[in-house]
Amino acid sequence: MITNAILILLLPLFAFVVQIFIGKRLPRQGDWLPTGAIICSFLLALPIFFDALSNYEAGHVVVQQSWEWLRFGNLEITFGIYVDNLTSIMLIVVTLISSLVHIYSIGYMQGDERYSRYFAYLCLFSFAMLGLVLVDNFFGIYCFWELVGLGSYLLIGFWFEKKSASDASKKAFITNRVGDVGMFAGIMIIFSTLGVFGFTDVFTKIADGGLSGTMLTVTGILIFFGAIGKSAQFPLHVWLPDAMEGPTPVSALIHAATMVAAGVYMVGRTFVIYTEDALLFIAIIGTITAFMAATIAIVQKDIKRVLAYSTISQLGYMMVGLGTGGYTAGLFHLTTHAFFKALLFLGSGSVIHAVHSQDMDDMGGLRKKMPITFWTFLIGTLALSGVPPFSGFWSKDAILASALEFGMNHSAYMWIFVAMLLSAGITAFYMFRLIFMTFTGQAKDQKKFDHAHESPFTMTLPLVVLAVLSVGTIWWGWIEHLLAKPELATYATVAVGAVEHSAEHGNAHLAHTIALFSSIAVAGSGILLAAVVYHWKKISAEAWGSKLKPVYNLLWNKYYFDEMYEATVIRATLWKSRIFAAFDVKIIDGFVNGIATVTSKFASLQGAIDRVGVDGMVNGVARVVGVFSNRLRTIQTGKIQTYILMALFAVLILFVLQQF
Amino acid sequence: MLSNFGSILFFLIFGAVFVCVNILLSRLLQTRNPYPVKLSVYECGELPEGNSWIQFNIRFYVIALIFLIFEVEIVFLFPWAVVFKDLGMFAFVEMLIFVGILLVGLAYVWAKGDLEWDKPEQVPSPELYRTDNVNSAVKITESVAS
Amino acid sequence: MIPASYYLYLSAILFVLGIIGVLVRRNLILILISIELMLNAVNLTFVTFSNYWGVYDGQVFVLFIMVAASAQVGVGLALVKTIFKKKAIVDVDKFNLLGQ
Amino acid sequence: MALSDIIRDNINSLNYFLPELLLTGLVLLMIIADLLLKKERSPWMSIIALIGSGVVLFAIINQYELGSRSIFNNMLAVDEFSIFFKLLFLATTILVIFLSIASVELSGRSVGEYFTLLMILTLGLFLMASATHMITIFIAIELVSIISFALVTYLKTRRRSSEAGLKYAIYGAFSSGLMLYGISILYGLTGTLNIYEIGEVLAGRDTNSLALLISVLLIMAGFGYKIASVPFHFWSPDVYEGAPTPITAFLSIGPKAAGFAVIIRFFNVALSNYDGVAEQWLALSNINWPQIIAVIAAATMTLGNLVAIAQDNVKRLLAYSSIAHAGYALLGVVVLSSQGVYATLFYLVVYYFMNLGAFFVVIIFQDIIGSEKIDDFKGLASRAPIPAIAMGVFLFSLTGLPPTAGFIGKFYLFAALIKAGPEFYWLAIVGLLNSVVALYYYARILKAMFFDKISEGVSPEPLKISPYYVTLLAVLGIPTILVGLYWAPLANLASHSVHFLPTF
Repeated sequence: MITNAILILLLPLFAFVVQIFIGKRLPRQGDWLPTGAIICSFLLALPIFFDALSNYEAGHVVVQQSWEWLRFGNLEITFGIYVDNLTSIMLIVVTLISSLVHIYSIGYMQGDERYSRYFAYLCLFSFAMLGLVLVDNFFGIYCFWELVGLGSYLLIGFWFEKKSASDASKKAFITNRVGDVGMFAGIMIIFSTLGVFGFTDVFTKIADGGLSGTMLTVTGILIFFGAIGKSAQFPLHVWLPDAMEGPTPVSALIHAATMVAAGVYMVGRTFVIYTEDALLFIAIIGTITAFMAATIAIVQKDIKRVLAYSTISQLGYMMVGLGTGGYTAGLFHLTTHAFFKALLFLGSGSVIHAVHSQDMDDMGGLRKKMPITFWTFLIGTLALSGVPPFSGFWSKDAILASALEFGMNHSAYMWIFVAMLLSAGITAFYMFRLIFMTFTGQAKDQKKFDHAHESPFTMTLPLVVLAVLSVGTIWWGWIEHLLAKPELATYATVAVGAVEHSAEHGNAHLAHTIALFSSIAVAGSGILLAAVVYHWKKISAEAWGSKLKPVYNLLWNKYYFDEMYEATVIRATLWKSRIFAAFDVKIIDGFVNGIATVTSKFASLQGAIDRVGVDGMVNGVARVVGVFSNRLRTIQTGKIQTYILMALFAVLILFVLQQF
Repeated sequence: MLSNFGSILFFLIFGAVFVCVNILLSRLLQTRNPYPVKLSVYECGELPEGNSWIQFNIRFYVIALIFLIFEVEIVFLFPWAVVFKDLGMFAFVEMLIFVGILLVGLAYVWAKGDLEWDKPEQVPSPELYRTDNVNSAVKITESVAS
Repeated sequence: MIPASYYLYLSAILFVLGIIGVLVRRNLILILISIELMLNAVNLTFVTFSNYWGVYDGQVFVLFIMVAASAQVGVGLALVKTIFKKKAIVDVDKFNLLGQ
Repeated sequence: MALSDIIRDNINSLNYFLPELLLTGLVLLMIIADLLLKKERSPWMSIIALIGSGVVLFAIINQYELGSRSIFNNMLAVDEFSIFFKLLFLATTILVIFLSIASVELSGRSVGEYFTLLMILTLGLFLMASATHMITIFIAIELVSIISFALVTYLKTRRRSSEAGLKYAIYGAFSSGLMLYGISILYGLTGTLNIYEIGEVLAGRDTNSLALLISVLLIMAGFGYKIASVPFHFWSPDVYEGAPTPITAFLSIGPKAAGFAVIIRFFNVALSNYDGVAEQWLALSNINWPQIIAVIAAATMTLGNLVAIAQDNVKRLLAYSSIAHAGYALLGVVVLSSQGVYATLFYLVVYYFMNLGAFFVVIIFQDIIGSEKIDDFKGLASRAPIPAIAMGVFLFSLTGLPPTAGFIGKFYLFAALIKAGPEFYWLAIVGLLNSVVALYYYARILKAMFFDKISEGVSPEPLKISPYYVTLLAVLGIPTILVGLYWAPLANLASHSVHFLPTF
């Protein structure tokens, strides 16, 4: 098993290294190498998965082994592999979806001028994600966390000639960094108080009371910040829709199995450190995210953007699941969502590939042209909308039940359940809006319609596989055991809060029943409404849009988040950088050149202020350093006697300094 | 009684006074009749030729450097020689090795030809001669001849 | 008996003179000589202290300093010679091909 | 001690002195061989040097089994500390021999003397690493200095080379003068030249702290000159630029590391008391020398990095960068703990790989394109990808980015500094800021190589890089990465090597 685990990690790394250096010279530009590597990883992950499956009591650990990595004094940092049930299912999800995306990309990226490099990046990304789920300590998770960030940066900005793509990649990277700062701080708190990095060590020490109370809450929230960034939670969700600029298979990978899943996975992995308050925080953030993103998705015209906002929304669901104590529910949804969201993205990629447009106004009636795509896409949509018996229904239902149960126990937070229910209805509505606008009805752009055709085999095969996995029945019976909540009783002190959520089992059964029926009801009404508006056209969307102009505008502009950041954060940074630049130029030059030159410098200072852009701060510092540097280099006159004199002078200064 | 420094001071003063008095005396007693030949540099009766700041043959430097290096090693030999009897065999062997290493160095210099004189003569660059002193010397010679 | 401090004063004066020589002289040969002056000032101090403490390692050190100094000067002069052979200058200020 | 005891000790010491004796023998052999081998460009000299180095290597490793001992009546110490440095020096020498064989720059000259001088220099470094007496410290430093002068000027025909050598010689002689004066004052204060005895006397008696300060400052002039720390660094950019590049590479590692060996030994033994329980030294009460070194370290890092930014010549840039790295390595000396010393040792090894590597890439490009200017490096990545990528690795490591060895090295240094307490937090901050500045100028080289277009009029066709070069690059580059990922063995070696006589 340990060999398997290591190979799973190393194969993609090896493929990446080979591919990035000599990929271009390999036959077929080496696309088979990363694809083969990741498929091998998948095959190697299967035994691990079955091992977990065959003994699925909670807390079962398949593989755990660590090696000394760094020793410093009596501080010892180990690096190791830790595979439990959660990891085993994540391994399957990541490797399987990654394999399918690789296969799909062979068709999709055919003819791109950086074809081989694309596969290298894809492989790097998969490697990072696999490392993230395999590693056994906080330090390692942080390293791979950053590596995932790097991979996403490379892939989102893959077509970096497009300004929007390179901007999007930067945005994703920077936004993620904001969250990472919090996560880093959290890890540092853990390390400084407990002195260990390993998950098991940390959990045991926390259970022994090494870290508790408010401090633990703060730590948990800080670590969750990382997940806010990576899993695109409110308010750092802005990067995800823009990340659609990357190639579509990349979107599928990022949105389904790798990057955004990382945040949820981490919350699941570190579930036991969250106190009641921290979990509540997670639930609230999740609710806001889920509802907000769902509403935005209603008005989007770009097929990929709809899916992007639905991803954000579903991630919110997962967070709510985890935050309300539904550990199993949240991670179950992560798993099912991974498959049907990958399916939807790849399906949309297939559509885009056919019509060469992402705008739904250019589509329509594609059902006949692309039957496989349509049927698989429909299955994905049904799953996402929460229609039984598709997978999304079961997992979403579990989350709703968890939220309702939470609301029953803490009536002040009943609104969480209500908001989630509402979002479920909205989800069904916008997804069927998408179906109706894209696949049924009349073709809106005849030329593009004529051009459209079913995608090649490499692209449809993954769709079919994913569609099969999106049928809910295959998840029955084992997933709740595999993803059983960690034995919180062993972590006595922390668990007090967490256990409370689910302690009153009396409500559980009732909650489940209510959730089951209400979710079917809202999904049905959502679909119905979508059919009325977009299929039978009984209600004009445009008319309602203009009637509710302010709401429409608000949604169309995504709650003005980008503008708000523009106005506050970015503007403030700019402003600050201007002040700094002005300060630097003035003080330093004044100091160096004396008062005589101040007037002339003032003119150039004003010029400098004008020129200062976003990089103002950086440039300012660079300029100051440059000035220093140029001044300092002049002391190296090349004359030996000057050197000696200066050395003597410096000794004198040292001497005088020591006298104080 | 004079201290140690007092006697030194006495000698210093005495020496200074002695020199000064003699110079003063010759000043007072001499007759003055300067002419060019008398002012020219005395070089054993030869006509002075060129500047004294000419470049010596480069061999002088090489030999001087080699001499400097080897000569200075005597500072190790001397203290050894003083206590040689007490130190015995070990120190003797040690010193043999030391001298042996020096000999290897000497052999190296020798074999590399740095002790040879019969190498092609370095031609001193002409501008070194072109100084005022040379001209004045030439003038002096002319005036003597006339 | 002359007190040890007098020797130290003398050696300090010599040392400073050596430093000044290194700093103000323009002729390379004279700079090398000034450095020798510094080293000899050090020698004087060592001998003085050796005498003061009644141990001999200071004097041994002097011997080594003499040898090392001569080696150093040997290499220094050889370098001056190489440069002089190419271009007849001994003025340090002219040696500024390198710098900044 | 009776005279016979002294002589017996000397005789017994010979066994422990085997590596140095072998090296001396090798030098003599090479001098004779140089005379006998008439052909000027004979490869035999380098072969003899390499074989000899191999023999010496075995002798050094054998010293681990002999155990620690003070030899020649406390003149030298054979301990793990010195063995570690000897290994480092020998590794440097061996690689520099390989680099020299490859260097076109040196190909016009007779190489016999060159390799001989290189081996003598190595002998000097060995002595520096083990010297425990002021006389041996002085002799070792002089031996290294004088040979360095000669090697720097080895390209007699190049005026820059001889000019650099002359400056080096004057500066060296001057600073050794200062150092000697400092030693003489210390001798006057303590009446002994043995550093252990100096330590005992200073700890036991209340000495004039002003005189002590002057003497330490002057001694630091000599040591600082060897490691090229501010304010005794002035020679180094000129010398590094003027010297043949393999020698520059050697000077930037060998004498520098040796300088650290001497500094650590001298300051920790003579000017501090060891507290065995805390694995920590305490500086003498009447001189706060950690403070002096801290100031020197901060100034060295800052000046080296700042001035490097303005350089256009890669060799000169690396010269300034190696000044800055001396500043980093000094951080470990400042904290006075065995952890600090260990961090410094570790850093020196790491520095060995990355710095030699960077210089080697410069040698390659210099040989092929005949220039060391950053502007002429433009677009080299497409013409010669392997050296360019290797350069990237070395520069990343020099900057201290993960996952390279440089990162780990810096990590240890800063960790030791932080662990020493809030007294030196400012120094850690200065160090971190400097790392950021360093990124800027290292990135300039990378930018020129990887992102800039090839200059007009330069043919874009790929350059031929011989497999010999590639092998050497791999020898230097792979450890740079490998140590960045798995450094436990090296760290163990370094922590093992902290032990020096006789405090442990």
